[in-house]
Amino acid sequence: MSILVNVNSKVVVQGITGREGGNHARAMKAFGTQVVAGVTPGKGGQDFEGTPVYNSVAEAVEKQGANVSIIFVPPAGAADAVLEAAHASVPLIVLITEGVPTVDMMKAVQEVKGLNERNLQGGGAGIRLIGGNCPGLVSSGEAKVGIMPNSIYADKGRIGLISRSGTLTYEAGKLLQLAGLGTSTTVGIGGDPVIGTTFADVLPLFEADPDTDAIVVIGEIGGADEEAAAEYIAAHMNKPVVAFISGRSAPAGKRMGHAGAIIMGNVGTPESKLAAFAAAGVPVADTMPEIVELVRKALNK
Amino acid sequence: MSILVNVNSKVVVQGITGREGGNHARAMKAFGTQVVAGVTPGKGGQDFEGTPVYNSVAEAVEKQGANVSIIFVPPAGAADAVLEAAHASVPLIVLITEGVPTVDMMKAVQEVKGLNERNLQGGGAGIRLIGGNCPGLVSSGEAKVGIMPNSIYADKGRIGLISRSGTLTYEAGKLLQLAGLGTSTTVGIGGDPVIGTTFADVLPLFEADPDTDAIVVIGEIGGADEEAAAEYIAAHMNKPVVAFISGRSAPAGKRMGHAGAIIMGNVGTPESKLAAFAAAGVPVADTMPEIVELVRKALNK
Amino acid sequence: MKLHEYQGKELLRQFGVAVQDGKVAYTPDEVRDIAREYGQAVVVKAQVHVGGRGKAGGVKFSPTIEKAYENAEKILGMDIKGLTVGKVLVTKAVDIDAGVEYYVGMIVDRNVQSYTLMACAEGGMEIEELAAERPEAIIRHRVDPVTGLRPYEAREVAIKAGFKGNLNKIADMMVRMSNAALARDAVLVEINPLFIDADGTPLALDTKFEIDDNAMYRHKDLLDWRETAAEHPLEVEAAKYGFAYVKLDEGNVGVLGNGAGIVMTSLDVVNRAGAKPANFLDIGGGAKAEIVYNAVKLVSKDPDVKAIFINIFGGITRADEVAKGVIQALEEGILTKPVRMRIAGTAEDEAKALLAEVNSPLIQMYPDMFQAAEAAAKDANSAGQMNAGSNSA
Amino acid sequence: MKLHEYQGKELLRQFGVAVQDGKVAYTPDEVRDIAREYGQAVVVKAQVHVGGRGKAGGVKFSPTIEKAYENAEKILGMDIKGLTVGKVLVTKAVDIDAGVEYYVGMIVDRNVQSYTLMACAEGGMEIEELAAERPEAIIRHRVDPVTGLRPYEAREVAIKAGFKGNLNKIADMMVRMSNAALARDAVLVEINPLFIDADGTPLALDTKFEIDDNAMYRHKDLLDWRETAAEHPLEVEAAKYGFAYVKLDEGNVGVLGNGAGIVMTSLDVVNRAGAKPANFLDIGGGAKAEIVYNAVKLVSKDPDVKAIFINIFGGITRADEVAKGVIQALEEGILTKPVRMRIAGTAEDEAKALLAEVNSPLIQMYPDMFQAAEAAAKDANSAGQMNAGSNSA
Repeated sequence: MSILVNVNSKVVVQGITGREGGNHARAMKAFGTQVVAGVTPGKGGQDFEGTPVYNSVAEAVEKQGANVSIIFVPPAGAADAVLEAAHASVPLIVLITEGVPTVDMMKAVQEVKGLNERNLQGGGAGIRLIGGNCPGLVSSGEAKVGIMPNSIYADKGRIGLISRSGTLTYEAGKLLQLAGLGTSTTVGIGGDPVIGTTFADVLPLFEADPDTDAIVVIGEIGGADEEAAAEYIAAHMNKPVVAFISGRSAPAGKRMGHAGAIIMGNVGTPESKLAAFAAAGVPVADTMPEIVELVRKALNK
Repeated sequence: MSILVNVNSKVVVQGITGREGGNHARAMKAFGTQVVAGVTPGKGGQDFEGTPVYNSVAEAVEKQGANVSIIFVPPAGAADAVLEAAHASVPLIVLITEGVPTVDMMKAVQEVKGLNERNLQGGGAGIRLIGGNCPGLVSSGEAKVGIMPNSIYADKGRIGLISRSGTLTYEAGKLLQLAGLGTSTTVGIGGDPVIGTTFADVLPLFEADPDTDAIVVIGEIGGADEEAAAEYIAAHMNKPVVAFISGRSAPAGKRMGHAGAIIMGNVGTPESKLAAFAAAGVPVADTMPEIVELVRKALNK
Repeated sequence: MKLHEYQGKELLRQFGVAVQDGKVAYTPDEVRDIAREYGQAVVVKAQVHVGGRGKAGGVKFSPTIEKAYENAEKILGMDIKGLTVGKVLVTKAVDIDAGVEYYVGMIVDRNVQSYTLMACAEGGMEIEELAAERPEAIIRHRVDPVTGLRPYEAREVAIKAGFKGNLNKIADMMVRMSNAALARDAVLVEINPLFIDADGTPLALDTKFEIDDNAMYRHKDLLDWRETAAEHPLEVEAAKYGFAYVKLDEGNVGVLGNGAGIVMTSLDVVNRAGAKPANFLDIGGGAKAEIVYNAVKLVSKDPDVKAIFINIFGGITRADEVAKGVIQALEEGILTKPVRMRIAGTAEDEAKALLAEVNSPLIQMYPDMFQAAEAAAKDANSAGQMNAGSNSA
Repeated sequence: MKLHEYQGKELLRQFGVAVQDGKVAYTPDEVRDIAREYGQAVVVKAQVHVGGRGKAGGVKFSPTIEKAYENAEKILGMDIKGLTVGKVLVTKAVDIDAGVEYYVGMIVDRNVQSYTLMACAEGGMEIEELAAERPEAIIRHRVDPVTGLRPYEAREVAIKAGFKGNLNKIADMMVRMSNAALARDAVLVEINPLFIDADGTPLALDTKFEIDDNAMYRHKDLLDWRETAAEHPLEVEAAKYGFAYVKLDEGNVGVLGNGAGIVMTSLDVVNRAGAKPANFLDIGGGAKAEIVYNAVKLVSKDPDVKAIFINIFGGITRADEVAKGVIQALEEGILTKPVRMRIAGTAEDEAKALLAEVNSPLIQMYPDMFQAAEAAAKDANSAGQMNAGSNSA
């Protein structure tokens, strides 16, 4: 088992005829993911290497039963692509696109949350957005809906991984793989200031997943998502959680790469995050390799 | 008994320090309505003829337990006044103001409906907007939250009245009063193209009201509210309903006073409305006085 | 407020909609100069606030400069439904055979409490006709007034309507039209025909644009566009007084009352009494003597009006105030036509006393609206017969 | 994109916010002319993209024309945190005693996934200081990104913050600021101080405005405002390549990697190894030889950099591509500082073979990031000592 995506996930790729969309659709298929459809407005009726292409997500849902969407649409159209999928009631929407205007994301995230509520109240499965500017997610050995390298996630393990950073996700995954622990599901939530899903949203899923024994949270400076995660862990989690925080030596007021990673006033400092994790009893690794040690220690308790 | 407003209604008047707001606050008090507060931003702390004035609706709700709001704010601020009341969870909001931009009303009505849904799901009493550009509502002999002449509604009767037109509401009320039938509650829903409450929204309230024996619906040309009402009546109403339609001789394509009253293409024609009422078994009065005859006939069945 | 084609195009252009550009001209010479400048076939289009100008001969294809001049001579100064054409828009002609014509529009729709977007693959026709004859050909879609139309919705509508062309460009154009409608408080925006060329690129060939009068306070930059000359003079005067006034064709009874509903019902009652209402006039609430005076003055100016029916109901309105306004008009010699009125309100006795004092056959009060309307109808119809009689004499 | 005060004011003015107007000047003579034109006390304000210009002496009250000239001479050309002041804004001075100074601002807030409006009755201070010292004095309110701030919300915030003045005017100003933020994709808008005069009318005396770089494609009209001269030259060059680059103070190791997270962690690792990172450089995904070449070229230009630490992780990235980029820089004579790198990816053996071929001590590959960072730190620190030594000789 795993969370969010598995062998039964039927994926539609929004922007499948673009370069990125095409490359990653191919890689996802190679991983074993069921890529059932692509969407490119105006190219409906074509096919992408055997996968049918539709003009709209609604059509892909109707014709192919797609229940996960991954979006590679360029920034200017990315938020609209999210809303298209959400209004087509796709339960899981993964936005890979980097560089989406923040205001677009604010509006899209708010609307998706509203649709999610309404969907749940109507007895639906809910509607969840992951990202943007994220590497997507992968349930090792089952299905990948993302852009991470396939090799790291070939075999099922029992450690859940949630990360704000792209490359560090792979780095941590690789370390856990080499250590023989492996990952159950890896969720890259993205580093942008406004994203669809936060640490605290994913943690309960891992807590409930019988095939996850421990969770690694890879945070970074900026914002208070790690603090919120620590609070959630202290209140609700029984499984062990190990954390890592990147950018601990970054100076205040300087934006590190994406707008999320910036210390402003007292908000987002590594000290605040370390204190929150300490208060929640979550060990924080000083280096990436230490993550593995801390996970081992936590599992042996 | 009655619907929507009664002796227990605690009314806040938004715009009480304006000319219209002041005059009608006075008239409502004279009717016997509990006017518990006024709101005029910047004039909080003052009082209007003994009624305390607050800076915000939230404050009026908190301090005086207001549960009905009536709005006399000028057009440019009217939709904002509605949203203020709705976000303060006032269950009944009556917008008297005439001349509110239609786009403002579209946005406000949509948002109030959303808040209403959320409020109901949270176990609340819901949030209802009546109007704008309406005369408000009155439960005869109990409480008036509107601008209609007091004298017509002094004594309780057993006929419910719903009207798109202001003056025709009074005209019909007067006729019913003179005929000795009288009105239970009168609801002026307003003639603007976008309004908070329609005939079909009010009808079920009258159907459920033990003190209403029959209902008079005063419609006019334009839109399809009367058709929707007829449909509702046919499907759900057991109490007799009598209708009147004004503007039956108005030419197509000409806007009669307010933007609601216009026949466009096949939509909004008197023929369509007459046919709908006929199909629902609702007698339609040819003249105002005939309303009384038809009500009598219906009650004697 | 209705906009001319060229004004509506200007607004759409501000929001990035591709429109078939043109220049406004007031004389045939100017039209010739524009046609020469364009150096190709042009279309000369009357700019008047009235529908059906094409059928009336107000839109003419002009393959040569000479033809453009000729057509301008014909169109400028022509009368279309009572309005004189004072200016024309000269646009480059488009080779219609090199593309397809569609319809898109947005309208305030009380049934969905928002805008409805309409799209139809059968462009060029009047949408009213199409709606009446082939309603299923029109795709309708509610537009969220807070978010506006979104590209994905626009694409869906374009697909359903059967539009052929570059789907993203067409959707983008529809989104821009929606943005213009919301930002400019449109009651109605139409792009008809929407031309889609062989490359699939959309272009607005003609447009209708009407702005919500209630929202004009936030479009002060457009106030210059209001042209009193292009409207009925009585409508211009009514607007000055803040009255809702509509001139009705072939009427003989002037109608005024307080409230849209009561005036509409008054029209019905006049009809029922065998006459024809000449206008709709809502004087609004709180009828003071001066307001009534102005209203009577206005209606009296209409040569079609042979008698006036006043129908006032108000718990607050004082009947004597209404009477005073009418009497003032009589005393100033403005009132020359019979006024038949019903005033339900306070101080009816005082009103009667005032009328008894002036004791003019021109002013009569009746206990209900039917009697008043019947009297007015009778007066108007007999005045008409007298006129007819004198004409035949 | 950070805007100058005068640019931010221009944007706010476009949305109807009342701002303290002024004129931009590039020479003391121009400042004198403006002061003369205003005929009253003025303030001369340095226009540089850096905080704390007031404390640095970049803002000067000038009661006379002569004083304005003198102050302009002092401010123009002065250095504020490494940036040369090339222009000043001259505004009319306001009699601060005749009113009150407040703070209002809007910022992208990841904790509420929208904008947070901040208001504080203690204006004039830097909000960061205030937030640190008296957080309870700041009223915070989430702004709905779809509807924007509504007047009733603005009034509520103003009341809670304890603003004194005309409540409706103050709320209106805040709504307009919110409209500007949303329409112009602000990351941050501040009006500080917000001056409220004795009549209760608000006026923006100073403003900060920063626009989301991701949204610049829809603000092409503002592209002219981007001033490369006002930014660090290496940041300008980095932007050209599409790199995310941040110059860090007092560093000696150039750091580059693929992804913000891995670069931040690289900074941490350099610190841990006892050196100081001189920059943050994210080259993004899919590191091809040319990209790596450009990145190495860029970092090499920084005189603070004594050694370069490259940290690449990619399942898709090919190690040999990275090696090729570095080797190209070496062969072109651009690379003069030691490069210590860790490349996790495919084709590691090919990379090693390429490096063995050039066999330069300047380029070394390490099996993990710690070893690479430590080597870079050692090289950088010893280079520093050599320099220190040569300086002391």
